[in-house]
Amino acid sequence: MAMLEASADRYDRPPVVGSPHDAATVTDQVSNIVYGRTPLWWLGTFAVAFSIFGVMTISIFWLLIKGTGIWGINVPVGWGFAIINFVWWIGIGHAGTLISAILLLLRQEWRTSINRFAEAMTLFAVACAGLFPLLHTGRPWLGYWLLPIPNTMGMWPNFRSPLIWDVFAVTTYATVSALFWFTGLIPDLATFRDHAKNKLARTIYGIASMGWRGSARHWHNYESVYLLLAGLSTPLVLSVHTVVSFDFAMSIVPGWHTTIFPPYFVAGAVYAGFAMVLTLVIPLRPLFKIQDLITERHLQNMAKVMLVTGLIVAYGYAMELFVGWYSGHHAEKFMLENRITGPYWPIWWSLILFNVAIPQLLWAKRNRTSPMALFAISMSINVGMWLERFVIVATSLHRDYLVSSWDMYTPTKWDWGLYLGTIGFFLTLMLLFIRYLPMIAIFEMRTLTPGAKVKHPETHAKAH
Amino acid sequence: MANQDAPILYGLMAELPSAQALTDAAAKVHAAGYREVDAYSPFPIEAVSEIVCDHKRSVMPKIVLAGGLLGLLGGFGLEYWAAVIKYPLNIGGRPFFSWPSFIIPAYECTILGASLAGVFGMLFVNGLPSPYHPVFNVPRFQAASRDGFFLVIKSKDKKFDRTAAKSFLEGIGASEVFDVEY
Amino acid sequence: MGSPHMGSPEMGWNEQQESPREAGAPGLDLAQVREKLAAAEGPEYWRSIEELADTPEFRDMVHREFPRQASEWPEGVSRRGFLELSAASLALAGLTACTRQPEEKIVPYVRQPEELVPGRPLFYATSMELAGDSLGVLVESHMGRPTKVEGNPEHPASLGATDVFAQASILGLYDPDRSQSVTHLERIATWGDFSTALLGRIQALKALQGEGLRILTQTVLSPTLAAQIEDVLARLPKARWHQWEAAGAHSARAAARAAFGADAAIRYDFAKADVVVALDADFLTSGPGWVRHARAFAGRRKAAWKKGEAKMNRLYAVESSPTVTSTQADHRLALPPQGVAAFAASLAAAVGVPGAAAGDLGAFAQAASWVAAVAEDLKAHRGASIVIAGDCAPPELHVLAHALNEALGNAGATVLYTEPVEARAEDQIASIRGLTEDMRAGKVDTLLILGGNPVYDAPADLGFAEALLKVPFRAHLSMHRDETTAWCPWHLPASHFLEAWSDTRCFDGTAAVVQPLIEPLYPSAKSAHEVMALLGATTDATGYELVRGHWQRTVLAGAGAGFEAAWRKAVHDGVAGVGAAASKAVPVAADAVARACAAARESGGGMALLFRPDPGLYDGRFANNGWLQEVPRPLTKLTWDNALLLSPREAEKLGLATESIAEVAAGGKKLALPVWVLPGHAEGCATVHLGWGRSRAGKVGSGVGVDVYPLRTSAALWQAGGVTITKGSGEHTLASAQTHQDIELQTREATKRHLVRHGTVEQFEKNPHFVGEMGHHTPAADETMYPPHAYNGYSWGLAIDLSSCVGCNACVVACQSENNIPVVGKEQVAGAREMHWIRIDRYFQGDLDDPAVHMQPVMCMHCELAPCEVVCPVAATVHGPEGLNEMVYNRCVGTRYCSNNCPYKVRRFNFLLYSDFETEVLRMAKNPDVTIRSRGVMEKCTYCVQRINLARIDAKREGRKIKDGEVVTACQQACPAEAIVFGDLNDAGSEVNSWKASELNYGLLDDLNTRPRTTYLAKLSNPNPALGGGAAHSSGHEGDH
Amino acid sequence: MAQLFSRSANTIAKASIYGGAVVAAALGWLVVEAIPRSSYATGKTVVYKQPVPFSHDHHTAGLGIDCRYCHTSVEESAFAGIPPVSTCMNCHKNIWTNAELLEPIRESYRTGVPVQWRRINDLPDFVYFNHSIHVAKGVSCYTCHGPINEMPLVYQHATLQMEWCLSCHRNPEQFVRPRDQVFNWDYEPEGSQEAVGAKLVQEYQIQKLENCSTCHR
Repeated sequence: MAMLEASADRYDRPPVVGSPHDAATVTDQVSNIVYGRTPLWWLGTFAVAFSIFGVMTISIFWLLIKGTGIWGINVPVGWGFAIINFVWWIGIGHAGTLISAILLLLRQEWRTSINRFAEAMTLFAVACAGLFPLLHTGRPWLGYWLLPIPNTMGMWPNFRSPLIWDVFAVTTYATVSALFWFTGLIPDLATFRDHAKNKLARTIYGIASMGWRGSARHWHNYESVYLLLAGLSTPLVLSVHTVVSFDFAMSIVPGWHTTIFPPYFVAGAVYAGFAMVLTLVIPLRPLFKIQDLITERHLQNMAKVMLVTGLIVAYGYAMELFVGWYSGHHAEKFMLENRITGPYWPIWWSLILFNVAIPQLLWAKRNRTSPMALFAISMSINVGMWLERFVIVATSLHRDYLVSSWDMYTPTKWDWGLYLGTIGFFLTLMLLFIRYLPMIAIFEMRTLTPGAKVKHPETHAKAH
Repeated sequence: MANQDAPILYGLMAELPSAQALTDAAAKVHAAGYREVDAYSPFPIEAVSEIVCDHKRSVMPKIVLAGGLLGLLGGFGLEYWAAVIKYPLNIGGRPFFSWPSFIIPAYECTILGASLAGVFGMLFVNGLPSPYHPVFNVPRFQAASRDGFFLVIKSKDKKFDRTAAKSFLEGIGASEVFDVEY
Repeated sequence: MGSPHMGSPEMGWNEQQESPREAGAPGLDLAQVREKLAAAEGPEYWRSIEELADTPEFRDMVHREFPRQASEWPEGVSRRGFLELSAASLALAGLTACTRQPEEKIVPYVRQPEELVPGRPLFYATSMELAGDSLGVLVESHMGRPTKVEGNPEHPASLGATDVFAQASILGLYDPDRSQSVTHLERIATWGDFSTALLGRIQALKALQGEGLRILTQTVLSPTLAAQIEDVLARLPKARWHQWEAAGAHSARAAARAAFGADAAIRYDFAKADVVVALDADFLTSGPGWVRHARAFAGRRKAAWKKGEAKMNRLYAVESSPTVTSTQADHRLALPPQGVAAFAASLAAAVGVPGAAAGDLGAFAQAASWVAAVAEDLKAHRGASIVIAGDCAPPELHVLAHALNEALGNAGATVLYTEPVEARAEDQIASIRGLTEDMRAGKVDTLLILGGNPVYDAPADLGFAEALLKVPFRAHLSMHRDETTAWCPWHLPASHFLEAWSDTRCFDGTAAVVQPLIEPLYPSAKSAHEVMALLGATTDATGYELVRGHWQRTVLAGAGAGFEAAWRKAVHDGVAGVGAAASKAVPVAADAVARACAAARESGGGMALLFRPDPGLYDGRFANNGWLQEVPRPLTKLTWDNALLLSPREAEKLGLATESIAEVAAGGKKLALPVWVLPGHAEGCATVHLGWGRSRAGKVGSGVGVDVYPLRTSAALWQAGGVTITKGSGEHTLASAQTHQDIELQTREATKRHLVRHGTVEQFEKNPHFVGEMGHHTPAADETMYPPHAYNGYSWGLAIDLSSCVGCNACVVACQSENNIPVVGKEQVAGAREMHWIRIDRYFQGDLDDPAVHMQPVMCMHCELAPCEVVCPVAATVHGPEGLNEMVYNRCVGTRYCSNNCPYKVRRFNFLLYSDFETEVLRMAKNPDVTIRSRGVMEKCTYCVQRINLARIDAKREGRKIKDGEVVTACQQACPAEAIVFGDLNDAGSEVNSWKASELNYGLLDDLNTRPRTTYLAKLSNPNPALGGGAAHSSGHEGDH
Repeated sequence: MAQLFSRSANTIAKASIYGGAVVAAALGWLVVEAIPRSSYATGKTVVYKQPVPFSHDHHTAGLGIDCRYCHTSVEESAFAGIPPVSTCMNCHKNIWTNAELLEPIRESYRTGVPVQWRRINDLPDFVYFNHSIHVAKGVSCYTCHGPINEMPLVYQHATLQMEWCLSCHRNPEQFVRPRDQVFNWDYEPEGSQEAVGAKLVQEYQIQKLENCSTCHR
């Protein structure tokens, strides 16, 4: 990858790395977060997160005992919180891959200090997302029937079903993200192996780093693979949310059956993802005093990305309305009327508020540069994106074609339990990650330090 | 040739003060005709890799391509075999060979295959995992994962002669030169 | 399956006698079951009289909890430990292909009955009685285990069709809450104990010629039972026989006496009637012979599109409380009771009935113009019309109807009068009143209550229960330990009609033998015959001997030496074969009309409260039948509750809304009921249904709904005047199978989407293609990217005639019985999780104060391009080579994606463990040919694939093709109106093809290009131009674009 | 820093990776292939104790009693039929009248309490198999039940798994016989089974029913 050109700034933007920093100081600052003693706030938050995680465990246990009937779903609304949360989580995941892969290809070096963190977020978000499609089935213990495994029934999955596409897309996404993340970790694990305080830690990191020693020959292949992975992840991340959107777009349910879904789902995913990154990063900067590694500029760039993707999403909503009306189809037209004025109108309107209205504040530089404001706006987007999925899933189904089968969907305490539980699960994993692994890609940060700029020796040039 | 009474060496390791110094040193060593050479740095330095690897391109792209193709064919083949040959079922009036639907899983398989080939290929080609390696015998080497830059001329190099190499390395700006024992 | 079984029915009976064994599953060993049940302690129901009498808390709606069945735990499991259940749910994982089979035993017969082929069902003919009417049925028996009731094609009341009650009677047989033993003062006793006690009593009474001995029965149709009773009365002249039928034909009897001075049964021939006027009459789903009536009436509706038949008839409905019948009406007029009476009087006058005086219709717009128009129409169809008054209409309406029919020359043509069918026609109100007074006066020493539940359903003003306590010796024969049981020291468990021999007569007088299918599940259960036999002179003890003996003496006396053959034939066919009762001429007394008109004029104003038998629970006797509790009531779609039905305007006036609590006060009594606003209900009156709020019905039925009998007095059995309705406090959730919110919006959208397409005969004749022109563009068959799959061989399809369907629910319960569909309980229905494979959608159309109502049965459409199949990730629902949309339960993982993608929402999901795998006796009710679905799998209508497969296999074995009509789906078979036809679309000559060939044929939502195999024939109506088209005329063109 | 790991670490590391892969593969094979098809899972060839050790070998191969003498409904019903005790007594009233082994039969005949046999060929409850049509289409007892005529105690001959059913439903020509040979234990096809089978498939109009509702409903 090309970190050779100067990171010294051509524009009046805050620098990517606060000076003065060299390879050593960068290394130590990030490592010390791991070597250092466990901060009290970490213990506190971990305790909270872990107990919420407990709620998830209970909800799952009860679900397996009694069946999906403990949820609010019914006929016509066969999908409820489970699928809403699935789409929400998987969407959040997307920012990570986008930052680490797409920005890498775009040579956006500012990505360097947040990509590791974002990738971890991706991984854990996908883990949460992955729970739901399995658990929402009536007989989860038969989940393996969705995989193409030879069996005594001579049966195979139905490859025409968008749900099978989901299985392939999500498992691939999870695997590739994990590989990408781990590959990035190897050199930093080596750093911990060499510098961690106690022997046990060194051994563990040593095993994990597989004997990495920074050999130029290794770097040679490493860099090439890393770039290729980035190249592969980019179409992958686009495909994943496209496939997720197919779950809806491929059906004939009014409000689902629409071609705008793939692009606007992907945009929505990035939107949600960046919101979540900000939500997590903004408090962490002061807590770990890493403002000079994750700088104002990072926040601003992310704010801009959110603004853009947010506008795409808004455009998506607009198109939905327009096409619904333009189609002239009775059911489509009614679906819109019902979303806006039907029994679930408050949800649709708050979606517009949280997802479209409030994010417009990002136009103002004042807000982009104020962490507090950014935090508030990202929170609004987190909520807004969840509401979007609720609108898509619930309000489309509850009043579809046949008037006689209209009904309402009301989530139960178990719906909420499992949803909140996964948030606890997510935070637990996040906290463990920032405590025990380098949450910033150290070796990539080194490349941004002044000392990393190398002139190609003319001696050598002459030799050829 | 190394004289007999000396301990068996893996090579000589020179520590260099900076990335730039390492690059220049690598260039000089290469110019001097040493080929069994490796450089160690806390972050990738393209120039150094180029020189050390004697300007050979990495094999990784080929491996990744192979993996991708394997995934593509495997995935699509499986779908075709299962849905058309093994157990054809009339599903929603669609044809048995519903290729448009088959594209997506095949596509995902391609990416999966390529990525797996990439990562595990890289580890394999780099001979990892190898938790034990002679260079770790040099206490100072631990800096290589922080801010240290090292250059090693291996003993198996045809031109290798301990004393000559040592002085040569000292000559090209090594702050210090260590023996790397097996 | 049409013809009654092969071989001798008595063999069938004898075979039952030596406890048949089910091969295969050990759980189905009758003997085992019987032992278990006998061993089981009867549920402890006894409370002190005081507590019992303290009824208000039973009636308190607001604090009533849901029936236990409604809990998320399947009934029976609820009491089990947590671990056991988790084990159970893990066991469910076992329903996959790759786990081991549990150990199973095979239990063959010891001596196998000759005509029985293990694994093939047998069919026996018998009859089911219900409140003074009876229906001939064929009962399917698997290895001696009755599993399904079908109509008996050779029985005049059935002609092969059935009703909800007959269909649900199977569940009644296997009701786990049935009484299992004789008890005296709640202690287990024996029949020996009882007969000793009783006979001791009788000895004492002999001296007094039976003075003080009373027998209380419901309406008796059984000639044998009547003879047994008469015999006792003959020997004990001072003994008395009383009858009480809560929802009986009281008005008809009174009217017959008033009009003809004699008792008479009335028989209608709707096939011959061009014009029908229904006065508060629901003749299409209730009243004697309704199944037959529905068939005949529907025949005349089909006439509209079936070429070359008589022309379509016309129905005028004038009524206070909306009836299913009126949904078929070409013109419907909603009037309060006094309005209906006035209308009848005026109509009589207009037609020129001697002595008739027009009533006062001033208060009712339309009514006057109606009288004129209807009178004209009737006069134009003399001898080819019917004026019919319903069982719940007051006597004067019946008298006027008789007079009208006479004046129009219908009497003897479309309306026939015969001798009464019931064994002893009497004024049952007087009868029960007499009994109660005598009891109170201490004149009754010994009272035998043979069936019925008078403590619960006797008129409130009589104070039956309290009077009952004055009787020293009280015995009650009943299937459940019900309210009356609680007031009688002696309880005698009654046998189910499928367990005992008896005989009966149906609406046209045809006699039939009631043949048992199975030995009583609870050995001590006995029939009324056997109880009466205790007092009998003859030595005949068993029901078999009694009935056979009586038939030899009377019904088949003609057969003489040939009796044996005649008897066997009668038992085998299910009908006596001696024909219907002869009709007789009965002139209407001149002054009767005048008196009726006077009565009509006097019928008071003010708010009236109408009592109607419940479409599911009837008079309360079916309260413990889960199928009938959960069957959505035709017009309200309510389940598991009754409510106070009010018209929208009335509700507004009273400040009441659906589900709010209303307080109803009549004759000093007060009740709190939840309100249900029913469009089309007349103003100035409200309707409540009988049969609810049972305190001792059983686990399923106790404490469900509100008991309204306390408001029902002997003076006003069907409508109480001067009622006050006020807003009560609180709310009560009602479980409706069809959401009731935004009813206007629903009406608007339903019309826009042309879900129910309908028009008038006139319209149809002018433009035969008007149905096709309705609705949205339907893609042509070749508008597709994909080459279509070919269906050689059979290609199944189904058609439903909306002009015929009356929405009686027979198909719904038939399907439930045939396909082992579980009951889910109120909570689940309220949560939109009911499991019925067929639902009958009800749409209002037009003005909600006077809407047209349409019924549309909807089940899986078996779409050729099924949206559900494509999205299933595991191919658990796929298309078969014969066009069936196959649902493979054991492959289903339960993603519910198919249901989401089904535009008809006909798929049903087992959100919880709904099927009862626990209760031994209920397992016997299951159809062995259909998989019982467990938790987490999707299910839906299969076109009764088990019947198709059986027919295919038989046909293949005989090397032929399946004949048209050989495969009959359960819904089609049950349908009284022949509104459903099923068959092979590749067979040019098939009935289903001839239906689909009609221009009226359309596919529901076919603009979605799903290519449904189930299609509908648009509903036609035949309005009277003189009445400006009428309700059905505004044939949904509003939404057109 | 000194070496963190010994020399052997390299070998161990590599071995653990390759070893892991091998173990995973082995486990996969066990779970997917070996266990589901094992006689433990299918019950194939397992012999169970019966109330009376009835020997088909003796009665069929030995005495030459026709299958249908006991399994009366095999040609007309889904269920082949297990003989009522009275059938046994037809002969055993007269022979072996006081054999100890037959006491349960005689007792059942006396008391009317039926004998409870252990079911051997047992399909899951969601599978509907019909004997009559298979027999009618020329599928022999042998095809599914194997050499039951030589079994002293009956055991399950086939796996009875879906793939096994399909193997015949997809290629009936490899199994069908002339109708009159269905109950013949010494049947040998005249010519190759393929040839005979193909002809019979034509003649009997045997469909290759692979669709779900053929067996599941």
